[in-house]
Order: sequence, then C-alpha cells, then structure tokens
Amino acid sequence: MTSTPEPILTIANLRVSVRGEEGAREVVSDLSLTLKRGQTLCIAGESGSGKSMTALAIMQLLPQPAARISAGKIHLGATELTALDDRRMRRIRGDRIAMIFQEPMTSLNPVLSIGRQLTESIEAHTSLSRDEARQRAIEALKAVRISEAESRLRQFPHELSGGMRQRVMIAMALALEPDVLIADEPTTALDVTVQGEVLELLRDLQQKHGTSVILITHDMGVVAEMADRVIIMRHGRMVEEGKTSDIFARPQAHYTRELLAAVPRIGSGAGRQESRDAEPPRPAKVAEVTDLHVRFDLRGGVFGRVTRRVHAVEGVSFSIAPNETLALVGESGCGKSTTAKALAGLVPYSGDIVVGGRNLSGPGRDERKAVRRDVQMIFQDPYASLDPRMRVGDLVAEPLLIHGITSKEERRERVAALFDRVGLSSDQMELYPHEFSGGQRQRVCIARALALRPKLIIADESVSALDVSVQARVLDLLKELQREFGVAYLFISHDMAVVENVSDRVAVMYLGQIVEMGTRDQVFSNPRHPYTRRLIEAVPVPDPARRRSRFARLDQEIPSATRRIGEAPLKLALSDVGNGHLVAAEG
Amino acid sequence: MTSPIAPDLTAGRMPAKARAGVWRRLVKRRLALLGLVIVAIVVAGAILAPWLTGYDPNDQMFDGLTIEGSPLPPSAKFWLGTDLLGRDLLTRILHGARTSLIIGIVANGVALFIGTLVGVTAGYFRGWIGGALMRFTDLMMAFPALLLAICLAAVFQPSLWIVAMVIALVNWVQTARVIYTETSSLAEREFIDAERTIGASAPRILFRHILPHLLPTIIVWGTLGISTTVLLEATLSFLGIGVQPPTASWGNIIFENQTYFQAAPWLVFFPGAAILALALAFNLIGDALRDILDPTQRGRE
Amino acid sequence: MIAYLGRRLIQSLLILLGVSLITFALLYLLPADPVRQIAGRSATPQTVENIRQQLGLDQPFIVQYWHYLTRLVSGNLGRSYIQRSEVTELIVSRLPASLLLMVGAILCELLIGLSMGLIAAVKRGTATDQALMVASFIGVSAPQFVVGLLLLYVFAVRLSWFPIGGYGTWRHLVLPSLTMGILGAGWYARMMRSSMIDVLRQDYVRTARAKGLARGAIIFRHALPNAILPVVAMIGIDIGIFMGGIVVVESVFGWPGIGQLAWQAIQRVDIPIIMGVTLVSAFAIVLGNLLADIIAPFIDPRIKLR
Amino acid sequence: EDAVDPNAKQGGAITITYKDDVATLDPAIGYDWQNWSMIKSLFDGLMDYEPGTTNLKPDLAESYEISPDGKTFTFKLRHGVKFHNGREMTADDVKYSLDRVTNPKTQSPGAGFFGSIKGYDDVAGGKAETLSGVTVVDPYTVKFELTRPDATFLHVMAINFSHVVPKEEVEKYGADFGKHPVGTGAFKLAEWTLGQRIVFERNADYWHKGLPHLDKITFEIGQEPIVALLRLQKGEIDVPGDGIPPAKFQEVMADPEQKARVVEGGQLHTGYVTMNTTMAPFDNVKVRQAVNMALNKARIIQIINGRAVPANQPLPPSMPGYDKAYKGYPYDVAKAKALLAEAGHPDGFETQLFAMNTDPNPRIAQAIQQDLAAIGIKASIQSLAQANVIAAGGDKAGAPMIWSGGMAWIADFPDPSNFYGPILGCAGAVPGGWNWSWYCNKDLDAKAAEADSVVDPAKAAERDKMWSAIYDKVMEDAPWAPVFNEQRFTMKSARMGGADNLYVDPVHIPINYDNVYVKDVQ
Ligand SMILES: Nc1ncnc2c1ncn2[C@@H]1O[C@H](COP(=O)(O)OP(=O)(O)OP(=O)(O)O)[C@@H](O)[C@H]1O
Ligand SMILES: Nc1ncnc2c1ncn2[C@@H]1O[C@H](COP(=O)(O)OP(=O)(O)OP(=O)(O)O)[C@@H](O)[C@H]1O
Ligand SMILES: [Mg+2]
Ligand SMILES: [Mg+2]
Repeated sequence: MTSTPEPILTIANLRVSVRGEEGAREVVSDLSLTLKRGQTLCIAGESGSGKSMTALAIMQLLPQPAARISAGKIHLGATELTALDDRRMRRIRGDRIAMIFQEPMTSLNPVLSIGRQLTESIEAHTSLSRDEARQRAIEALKAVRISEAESRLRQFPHELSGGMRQRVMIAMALALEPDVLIADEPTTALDVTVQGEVLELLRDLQQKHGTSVILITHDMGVVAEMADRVIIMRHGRMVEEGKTSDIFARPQAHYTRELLAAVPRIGSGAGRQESRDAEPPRPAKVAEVTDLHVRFDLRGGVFGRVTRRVHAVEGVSFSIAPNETLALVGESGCGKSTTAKALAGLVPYSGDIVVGGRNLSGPGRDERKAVRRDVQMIFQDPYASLDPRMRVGDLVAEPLLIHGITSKEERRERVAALFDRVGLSSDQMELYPHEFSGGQRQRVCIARALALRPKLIIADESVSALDVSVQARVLDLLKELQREFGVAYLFISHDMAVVENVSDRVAVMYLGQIVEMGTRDQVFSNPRHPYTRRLIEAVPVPDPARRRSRFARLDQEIPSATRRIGEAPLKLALSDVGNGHLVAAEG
Repeated sequence: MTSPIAPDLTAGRMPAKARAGVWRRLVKRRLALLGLVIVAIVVAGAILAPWLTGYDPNDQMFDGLTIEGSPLPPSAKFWLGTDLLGRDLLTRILHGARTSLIIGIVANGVALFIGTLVGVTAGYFRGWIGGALMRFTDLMMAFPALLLAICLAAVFQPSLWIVAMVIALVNWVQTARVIYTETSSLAEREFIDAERTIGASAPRILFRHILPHLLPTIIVWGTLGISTTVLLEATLSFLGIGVQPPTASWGNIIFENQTYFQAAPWLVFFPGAAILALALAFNLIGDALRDILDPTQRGRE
Repeated sequence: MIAYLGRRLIQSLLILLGVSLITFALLYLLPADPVRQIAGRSATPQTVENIRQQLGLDQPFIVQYWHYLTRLVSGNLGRSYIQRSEVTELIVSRLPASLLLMVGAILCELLIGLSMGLIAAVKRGTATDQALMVASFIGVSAPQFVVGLLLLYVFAVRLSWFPIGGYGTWRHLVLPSLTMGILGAGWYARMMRSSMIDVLRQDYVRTARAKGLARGAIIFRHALPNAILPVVAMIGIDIGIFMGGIVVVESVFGWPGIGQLAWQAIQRVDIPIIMGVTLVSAFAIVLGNLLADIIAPFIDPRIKLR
Repeated sequence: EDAVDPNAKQGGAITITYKDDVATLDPAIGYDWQNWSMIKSLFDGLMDYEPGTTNLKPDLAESYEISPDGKTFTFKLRHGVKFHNGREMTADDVKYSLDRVTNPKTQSPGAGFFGSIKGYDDVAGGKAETLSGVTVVDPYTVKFELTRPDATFLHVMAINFSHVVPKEEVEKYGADFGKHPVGTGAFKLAEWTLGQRIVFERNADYWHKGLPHLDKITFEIGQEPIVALLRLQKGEIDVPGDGIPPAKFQEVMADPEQKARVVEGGQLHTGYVTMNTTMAPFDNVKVRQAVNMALNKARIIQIINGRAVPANQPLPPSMPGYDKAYKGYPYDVAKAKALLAEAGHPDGFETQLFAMNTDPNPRIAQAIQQDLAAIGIKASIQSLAQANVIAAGGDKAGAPMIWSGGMAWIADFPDPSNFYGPILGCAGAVPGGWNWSWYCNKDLDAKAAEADSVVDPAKAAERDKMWSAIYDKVMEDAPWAPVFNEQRFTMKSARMGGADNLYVDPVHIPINYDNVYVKDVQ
C-alpha cells in the first residue's frame, strides 16, 4: 500500500433513482469515490443500502426500466461512462470493467458449456481466432486453479460445485484482464472453506495483473482480509470512507461502530458472555433423535428399479434439551438440511425422532398434527420460504388457522402481538414479502415459527443471508425468545463464528455422519477431529491486523454420498473423550 | 425481562394504506377497461338479443335473399347482411353469442378447471395418485382430440350442454400437462416446504399457495382456449354433432358459410371478428389481472 | 438411456392399448350400423345377418376386442368395410404425406411463432408487441378452412407462386404447411413471449450483458435456448392438436394424407379405418412426446432422462 | 354397335377431380358416386344404355331372347371380346360373375338386385355356391331362369354389379381385386396411387371399334370442390367431378364464358321428406298430407340457387312412368292447417327432422323446418353423419321425419320400379331397411309385382302406366313429401367435345368417359 498513482475510476456525485408506486425514490444519493490502479476498495453496509445499485450503475446495467442514473458522472480513465451509448458501452463492459455477481448458481447460463461462456466474451472483445480464444480460456481457468481445465470447457455449470462456478465467473471476468473488477458479494453464497479459496484467488490475481477491484460485501471479516480502502454505506449514502486499518481501528461514524460491534468473532462472542457449561443438566429432552437415516433412491433401468442411493444422513443421533441451542455445522452437502427436514417431517426417514415425548412417525393423524406444532422451522432464505403472493399478516396467521384458532379477531390480535414481539409494526401486516428487507423478512419467518409456541425451532442457515448488523439483531431476537419461551433451537450454519456465538452444544457433520459433538467450548477450544479444525481455521477474522497470508484449504471436493445399492458407507464410531465430548475416529 | 428489541425499520417502505380493490385497479387500466367493455357488450348482446334487432334469428325472410338465392351484403336494412337462408346476420350473431359464451367460457372454463385440478394434483402428489393421473392424461392426450369429440358426441344425443361437456372433456388434457409441469417445479419451492412444516393440509397448500402461482399460465391457456373451443364447437356442428341448426353460434355461422368467403365475405368476417374480439378482450383482462394479482408486479405501470 | 427408452416404450404400449380399448368401446356404442353400410339398400335381412356374422360383429364386445387385439399384434389392422382394402395399406400409402405436412407445419409454426414471440418479448410493452399479440390471436381464432382458401386464392390463383393444391414438390408443401402453421404459431408466439420475458430477467442474461456481448448474441445464444424449453414440451402436445386440423387442411389442398382418410371413414363409420388412424395418430403423439422428452436434455443439459 | 360421333377426335388426355377417395373398382362392390361410372368404363355388362340416354341396348350380349312367360332370358354373347389381360370373355365368365356377386362372402351391396334369379336364396343363404338359374348353354350363350317374371331384369343386367369379371384375376388378387380391376371395358387401369390419383388408359383392344376417344383419363382425388373449380378456371383440369360448389354457382353463371361451358340436365333423383307412418302423429294420413301442402318448394329451390325443379311425386320427370298429369299437393298453408286441425292437432305438435350434415342439406332442413313451423309443427333438426341418419331411418322408432338429401335416391337404373321396392315397399319396411317412412301397403306391393311381370318390351308403355298409378296411390297415402328433383350442372373445360347429353348422362355420372373427346388433339 505504497503510494498508488493515477485514479482509474472516479464517481462524482452519483444519484440513482428507482421508480416506485409513489414516484421516484433515490437509492443512491450523492456518492463520490475514487478507485486507484491496483487498489481494492470494499463497499460495505447493510442490505438495501445501494451497494449493488452503485455497481450496476458503473456497468450501466441498472434494472430497466425501473432504475436510472439521475445525476452524477462516472469516469473510467478519461471516458465518461454515463454519456456512452449502448454500443460503445458494450465495448467497455467485459473488456475494461468486468463484474462478478453474487449468485454463482444463477449467473452462469445453464444451457451453455463453460467453454462457450468463456470464449464468447474473449471473441467479442478481441480479434482472436476461435482456437486462440480457447487457449486463452484454458489459461484463465488454470489461473483460477481449476483442475483439468481443458476437459472442463465441455462441462455445464450444473456439473460444477458452487465454489467452482464462482471460480469460473472469476476466470470469465479476468480473461480479458480488465482495468476494473467489480465483485458484488462474490462469496456470500459459498461455504466458509470455499469462500476462503475464492478470496485468496482474487487477491493473487489482483497482485499478478494489477487489477483494481471494487469488492462489495457485508462480511466485515472479508473486508478486513481484502480491502485497502473501505466505504461504508447506509440508506444510499456513504457514511464513512477511509483506509481499512483506520476504519477498523478508529471508526468515526456511529453506524460504522455499530456495524463493527455486530460482527461475530470467534472466541470473543459478543452475544454470549456467560458460558452455560456450569448450569445443571436439564431434565427432560425436548427432542431425541436416534440413529436417523435418510436415503434418497435413485432409479434406473427399464423397470425403474432403485439402482443407487444417496446416503444423505447415515445414523445420526443427538438430543436437545429445553432452552438449549444445538448447532449443526458442516460443509455444503453434508446432510445438515436433510437432518432438519427429517425433523420437520419433510422427508421420509428411518430411525426415531421423539419430540416432546411423542414419536414423530406415530400412528394417529391428529397426533402427528400435534407434533407438527411442536417443531417449527426457519429457512435459510426468508424470501423463498414465504409465499410471495400472500400478505405477511396472513402468512403469520396461517399456522394459527390451521391449528384451530378460527376466530378472526383472535388471530389478528395474536399476529399483531407476534409482530410486535419480533420488532415489526402491526401495520406492516398488510404488506407482501417482497416489500420487506431481508432482515424484516426473516423476522416475519420467526414470527410465523413462534405462532404455535413450538418446543423446538429448527433454524436452517437462518441468518447466513443477512448482513452483519441485521444478523446480529436477529440472533439477539432468537436469544430473547429462547429466554422468554424456553424454546430449544437446532441451529444449522456453516458460519463458525456465528455458531460459536449462539450455541450451547455443537455437532459437526461430514458426509451424513456426525464426526464430533460436544459443548461449544469443547469443540471450539479443543477441536479433536481434523475436519473440525479446518472448518474453524477457514473463518476470516474481522481484523486487518490479523490478516492471514493463506487460507486453510480443504480437499478439492467432498466425496459423494451417492452409492450403489448394497454398498452402504462405513459407520463411524464415536468415542467419548471426556465430559460428553464425542469424536469419531479418523477414517 | 423483555428487553426491547430494536425495531427493524431499515428498509421500511410503503406505509400500509388502504389498497384499491382488484376491480378498481382493473378499470384503471385502459386496455383492461377496453376488454371489460367488449365482454360487457357481448354479454349484454347475448342477454338482450331478442330486443336489439327487429328480427327473429331463425326467420328466413323472403326479402333476405336475392331472386337467385344469394345472401344480401350489409345494408341499412340488414346491418351486417343476411345469410344463405335469408336470415339477418346481426340478429344471429347476437343470439349466437349465447351459445358461444357458453362454449367459450363454460366449456373452456370446465376444461381449464379439470385440467388444473388434474395437473395440480398430479404435480403435487407424486406417488401412485400422481402417476395414475398423469398416465391417464397421457392416455387422453394420445387420442386425436377431434376423433374423441366425434365419438363422444355421437354416443350422446347432441345438445348444447352435451357439446359443451364434450369440448371440456377433450380440452382439459393440454392444460393438465402444462399445469403438471409447473406444479411439480412449484412443489419443490421452499415456501411449500415451509407450509408443510406448519402443518398445512394438502388441499390448503394446493389451493391457497400453489394455485395462485399458476394463475398466469391458467390465464394464457384460458384465453387461448376461448377461440379454440368456439371453433371446435363449430367443427362439431359441421360434423352434425354440435349444436343443432337453426341454433346459431359464432363458430357454426362461420362453418356454414366458409365456402362463401369470397361470394359473401361478411358471413365469415363478422362472426370471425366477434370470436377474435371476445378472445382478445379476455386476454386483455387476463393480462391485467395477472399483473394486478401478482403483488411482486405492484408499482409496474 | 437404453433403460429409459425401454421404460418409456412399455408405457407407450400401455397407452396405445388403452387408446385402442377406449376407441373400440366408443365405436361399439355408436348407433350407426356398419353392416348396413356394407350390405347396401337392396339387401335382405338374411344377407345383412350373413355379413354381420362374417365380420364377427355379432359377437360380444370383449370377444370382438380380443380378436382385434390378436390381429393387431401381427400388424394386421383389418380390412376396411367400405373401401375393402387392407387398412395397413391405406394408412401406409397416406402416412408419408401427413408426416411431411406435419413437419412442414411444425417448421412454419416454430419459425413464425417463435420469431413473433421473440420480437414481442424483446420489444415488450411497445406497439410492436401489442400488434404481434393481436396477430397471434388472429392466428388462433381464424378458421383454418378460410385461411387455407385465402392463401390458396392469393398465392396460387392470383399470384401463381404456388400450385393450386396437390402433392409432390416442396412448392406444394408451402401453403398447406403455412395454413396449419398459422394456428400453432399463435400459440407458440404467446408461449415464447412469456417464457422469453421470464428468461430475459434471469441473472445469466445480466452476466452476458456484463460481458459486453452484442444484443444478438445475448438473445439468440443466451436467452433463446433457455426460453425454448417449454416450447419443446409443447411440440409433443401439439401433435395431438395437429390431428384435428389436418382433416380440413388436407382437403382444402388435396393433400393425400390420413386426415382425409379419417374424415371419410368417420362419415361412413368405417370402423377398421377409424381404429387404424386413431392408433397411428396415438402412436405419433406418444412418439412426439417421447421425442420432445429426449430432445430436452440436449437443449438443457440439466435435464436427465430418468 | 351404335354409331360413333363422326366429329370426335382420337387421343388426348383429360383430368377429373373428386373430393372423396375412390373406394374400390370391383364392380361387385363399388357403389359410390365416384366409382360408379369409372367401373362402367373398366367393365361391361350384358346390357347397357345408349350414351346420354336411358335407352337399353345390348352390350356384351349381341342379342337376347325373353320367353313368353317372362321368366327365361337367353343372351347371345358377342364374339372376340377380350379382357384386359388378353383372354376372351365367355359365358362362363358371365355365370362366374353372377355367382360371385350373389355369394355372401363377396359382401356385395348389390346382391339384392339379383333376387329374382332362380337359386338366389340358396346362394345368399350360403347353401349353394352357384346360382341354379344361370346356365352356360355354350361359350357364347347364357341362359337365366327367374322365379318370377321380372321386367327390370334387363336393367339389372346393365347394372354395375352384373358386370363381367375374369375368374383368374379375381382369384389372383382375392379381396384386393378392387385395387387391380381387370375387365372388358373401354379403359384399363394404368396407375393407382392410393389417395392421390387414378389413371385410366385406353383399351386398344376394346371390342367397340372407334371407342374410346381419349387416350388417358387422370382422376385426381382429395380435392375440395371449390378448389377444383379454381383449377378448372385456371385450365388445369377438365371436369370437376363433384360439380360446381354452391358458393361458386352464382359467380360461374354470371360469367357468359363460363356459363357456356356448363351443361344442365335432368337426373334420376328426387329429394323428399319421409314421414314415419307407424309413428304418431304421422300415422294419420291427414297429417302427412298437411306436411305435403306446407312445404314452399320454390323457396327451398331458391336456397339452392335454383338448381332443381319442384317435385310432386316420387319419380323424377326423366323417369319412364312419370305422371305428367299428376298435380300433386299444392302449397297451401291454410289448407294444411285445416288438415292438421282435422287430424286433431290444431296447435301442431313437436317432432324431429333428421338430415345429413353436409351442405346444403342442413340448410334445406332449416327451410323445411320453417315451413313446418308455419302450420304449427315444431320440428327440431338432427343434422347427423350419413351413417347415423341411415341408422335412425332403419329403426322403427328412430326418426319421425327424414330429409333424404345427400343419401337417397339416385336411381340405380332408369326404371320406375327402382323407386319402389326398398324405399316404399313392404320389403324395405324392416329394421335396417331403407323404407324410412315404414310405409307398407300390401295392395300396392301386389300391383308392383304385377307391373314388374309385364316383361314384353312392346308393353312397356302399359307397364309405365301401371307404375304411374302405383305412385299416384302412394301420393294419396303421402308417406313422403317430395320436394324437388335435382338438376345436374356439369362444368367442363373449353377443350372438351362431344354431345351435351354425354355430360349429363343419366347413368354415367358425372360424364360418359367412353364417348367424350377433346378438341385440341391433332
Ligand atoms: N429492480 C428494482 N426495482 C425497484 N427497486 C429496486 C430494484 N432493485 C433494488 N431496488 C431497491 O434499491 C435499493 C438499493 O438496492 P441494492 O440492491 O443496491 O442494495 P444492496 O446494498 O446491494 O443490498 P444487499 O446487501 O441486500 O444486496 C433497495 O431499497 C432496493 O429495494
Ligand atoms: N431430494 C433429494 N434427492 C436426492 N438427493 C438429495 C435430495 N435432497 C438432498 N439430497 C442430497 O443429500 C445430500 C445432503 O444434502 P443437504 O441438503 O442435507 O446438505 P446440506 O448439508 O444442507 O448442504 P448445504 O449447506 O448446501 O445446504 C446432498 O448430497 C444432496 O445432494
Ligand atoms: Mg446487493
Ligand atoms: Mg442446506
């Protein structure tokens, strides 16, 4: 971070407005910034603060016809971007400014091969022949450390894992060595471990090519790891701007301080001061899961017989006491969600699940319905888990209606109380899910889950998609409610820092089995299984002073849980290494 | 004990306010209003048919044909001309609106209803119910539709309602197929899982949550179905298994006279335009309804 | 793949069996008596009975159906009551024409419908869009007989660009295909428009734009293949609808296909032909659906045949 | 052998179109509008008609003799007549052909015409293989013995079903003989592309020297009449086999050039409404007479562009036995109402009118419906496919009224008896029969039998009188309301030559292929 020469991108007094039902609304107000060659600029801030809009404005890709630049100038070198027509802008996009989007799953065209998607932008911007473009694409893939680059060219996006897809996106963006790379939350959708790899990659490449990067993120850990300079945004305005170390060390704006305070940190969990290890063992268990198996049959052959099976959950046992939070952690695809779904009655399973003394697969219809009341679930994506065509008030009232509270008045009152309880105002009951911010939506989901006063709430990645400040508020809320109602949580997350902050006990899953389980302190301060250790190491630390040189890397791909019939996976035996700290022998 | 939780109003937009009803929002749109007006005219025409013109729809007037027996072109006396039997075309089109509304709306509606029901059920319940329903749909789809209609209509004695039911029985299949595909993908959506975890019953999920999402598809198929069914009725009439003469329907007016499209173009043009207008009107309404009923489209012009 | 085909084949056979049973039953219930058609008006009751016996029409339904099935297994569709020819021969001689027309019609449909839908989607909300939408409705609402005659009159009689009906060269094929295609084009235009609008909103389209690709590349390379998938599924359905229109179009253009054969057979209750044509078209529909399912993975590699 | 048109030019080819498929060219089976005259040109019978007329003449027979009792017919065959396969036709072939057509296995729709031949019942009943009444006297003489005198027998010997087929070819092709016809006719089959085209070529060995004039006739199949007319107007075809479509009739007749190419002629056709005499209220003769008086025939004819003449009796005017003096029931609504009132239906009644579903029949039915409504009869129309109407008519409780158009009677042969037997006689009034009015008058049946036993050609006029009387009596009972006799309008290309009556030949429909010629050959 020695003196960097000329600015490559300057934004002056940018305003972006969006047309809405009651006229135009400004989503970016009076934003100015300068990006210098070779620099990494992080834009952080809460959800909806206009980060993506700023990025899209630079690309001239604002959603049409709703959004437009209402004032301001954007200069790339000497070129004024806002004045360019589409044809000339097209030549700049991809060639001089490239962009990586948040969602690697949907940002690649599912029907075109990786190779095609890589070469087409090369062909569009250079006069290289098809073969040369192919060579360039292979190099780009190699640069992002994708193995067997040549044969990958023929693969399709769905054949790659999320991390690989994001790497392909990066390769695509970097193939033409752009002057500026805009990365809009490039790792939010990824596992910690994969996130580490991707960030490292970005840093490497930037150093090699001297690309300037605008990195948009709400993860302060990522900011600390990556940024030279930081911009903090809120409500479409820049609230603070400065060198990374300054911002972390001496935040000026109130909001920045709030934001930093909200960041969960391993070891210094802000949310939980007292350890509950000392508390007396709780009496009855809310939920008891014994030897849970979930297998998905894959059919084949002329007669559609089962030929292969996905062993998604293989003999998982655990129990949760009232007022307790059990965290389930592990990499993508290890079976966390499937375990949750089994508990919620969404997938057929074998084994026993007993909730509040009643077996989930008990005989009576009414009984099953009663158990249903006791287990509620909060999903990862609050938007996807709310019917977009219903008003949120109705959505929250629905469980009440289903479980027999028929008086309209009573329902209304209870919903209003619930809204109040989760920090929403009751006049928001009339709105539709898309009219809320992510955090608010998650609150709606929580209100919904609480409506029936369940004994157990399953939170499947419930805060992963939220920005830190909102995340912190939601976590607080969950804790509040636990204190108040004594609910137990099964908390599923891949964010070790969050887990460290909220859980009483932790279970680490790998390939459908639990490899380590114990109290939070047992697992975090004394991780015994190598897999657990790697997970913990992969978490970026929100402190620029403690920036790591390399992230810990996991194995390239997780082995598959799919097996042929009759080849059941080996069962891991858990042994107690003291005080109920269970660890699997390394296999 | 209850520590106040910071109200999350960060993105608090749009204060709750009384929302205009669907109807009011519908009439606010120019095109939708046009559609409504057309439908209203057709319905009014159908109801008021006997009083609107001075003619009887079945009166084969002596002065309705030339000496050589040719129909008369539109004139002050016969606004839309006369048909091959010397009947007033306008009167017949007005009376035909009754038949065509029954076919285009009732029969088509029933087809849409059956198709949706079967498609939704099969798409949501995998297992044997879904399998059986879809195999049955495949079976029905494998029938050449016209042939099936002919056989059904010939087995029963033709009458307007039988014809309507036959058309419904033939036309639900495609809808079922399309709805099935969409439902199966909807059923995978997370919010459906969320509904299940709160213990929502299958009918509730199907009808309160899945159905509204199918609306755009249903609207497209419904509006396209109007002209198709009206013309199918005509084909059946032509085969002698539709509504029986002299009952008028827009479709059979066209079919009776189609060979005369050069000699007496008005006989084909006017009923054709009527069918088109009705289908278009419903499409305009449908398009608007689709936007209005889709809350995510709120704010769009 | 082989296993998949095998499974689908078994399913298809069951469907055909079902179709044959239902058709046979419906025809059995038909009030018209085929024997009287055969025997003619001067026949004595005795002759009528004689013929009925010879054709086995005096047997109970199940027996008749069983006989039909056993013959069917050996590829024998029976002999026409009125035409007195082998149904197989009649159908085989007419099938190529119908298939050709079908191919032509589907090409027209796709060409016209897809491009209309594509343009409408890209120009969404403009006057072009609305005009195309109205045009698609005209396509759906226009009686095929009139469309056929109109095209014939303008392009064959007046302009002499194409022959007035008949069969043989590609020039004969144009007008009938167009007539058939106009109806379907309306449907496809509507479907294409809505699926295209949907696709144009997708993230990967934005990615493509961010790459600085030309408009054409974005629409045709990125959006089209994604938007076309529901349309492909429609082609399977379409073949069923096609069988309805074929009767009219074939007769207008003197196209020697099975539509005309079916029509005449229906008029004269020529049951073996009706059965034969039904089975053949059911087969075509089943095949069409199978084909659509098999093509789908080539368009969208995410789809797996299972 | 009758004279050949001296102006006729030899050679040339013409094209004829038809909408419907040609079912079969087997003379024992073909019974359609299309194949009827085609078969006549491929095959010959013992008798035939003079071209363009209804006058009988010997054909494959050189001469014939009728016994005084009218029960034995002896035909002398022409020598040297060859089948298309080159073999000479003999009396054995004649016998074989008749045995074949009457054999139930042949499933001939015309077998019933031969009911008067001795042994018919045994053959029809499957008890015998050959007709005992047909004897081959020598290779050129064949003798027929009948069970009763039959004045129509010579006509029967001219009808397609009696045409002579070669045994070896029939056996060779079996059930497919209809696709590979071999006869003695003026033309032979050159090509048959199913569903598309049939090509006839001149039989160079035809026994009738100088005939046929044309070298080739191409029949194009599957063409919509309106399209066929467009092609005729463009000069692509010569005769549209299905005639001038109603939608184009006015246009054609308004253009003098086209009108000049239209030949109009009578036709052995009557369109009528049957009333089921066994069904109330049509069991009352007064009701039936009222219906006869209610129909405004002029108006109905106007609806079909004047292409018919009003009918007042079953027989068409060109049929022998037509009673010119008979006035029929007048169009008189008041009187019709009065009759209805007398019959006990002053306010009319409700009933059903069946009609075939192809244009113009539903329209005619609607015109009839309106006329009936004028006297209070509310008839609902059942417009159905041909087969279904026929089924309803053959069911005693099936159809109160049927409009015959499109299905019924174009005579098989030009003899008055042809309009009686199956459609007005007791024999047809059986389930599945064609007597849709279920009219059965034993007296008239006896009189009909009596008339048909007048075999002597010299007494033909007397016999016609007897038939006139029978039909007058029928009209008194009024099981039918005759409506009109359709006229034929054949349009041809400018190059077609030959006398006009060849284009409206009463038995060769649409035209007499053997005798027409084209003018533009060298
Ligand atoms: N297509 C659109 N139409 C209307 N308003 C929009 C649209 N897209 C975004 N907005 C609004 O613009 C504002 C800024 O959104 P933006 O996407 O820039 O937020 P962000 O900072 O990127 O948030 P996040 O961290 O959730 O991605 C928000 O209030 C959002 O509701
Ligand atoms: N319906 C299904 N059919 C077949 N396989 C399935 C199904 N659902 C899940 N799987 C497989 O089961 C395994 C476990 O999936 P699960 O969703 O439980 O993982 P996860 O740990 O929740 O991952 P993530 O962090 O990505 O959500 C995966 O390999 C997945 O592909
Ligand atoms: Mg964003
Ligand atoms: Mg998961």
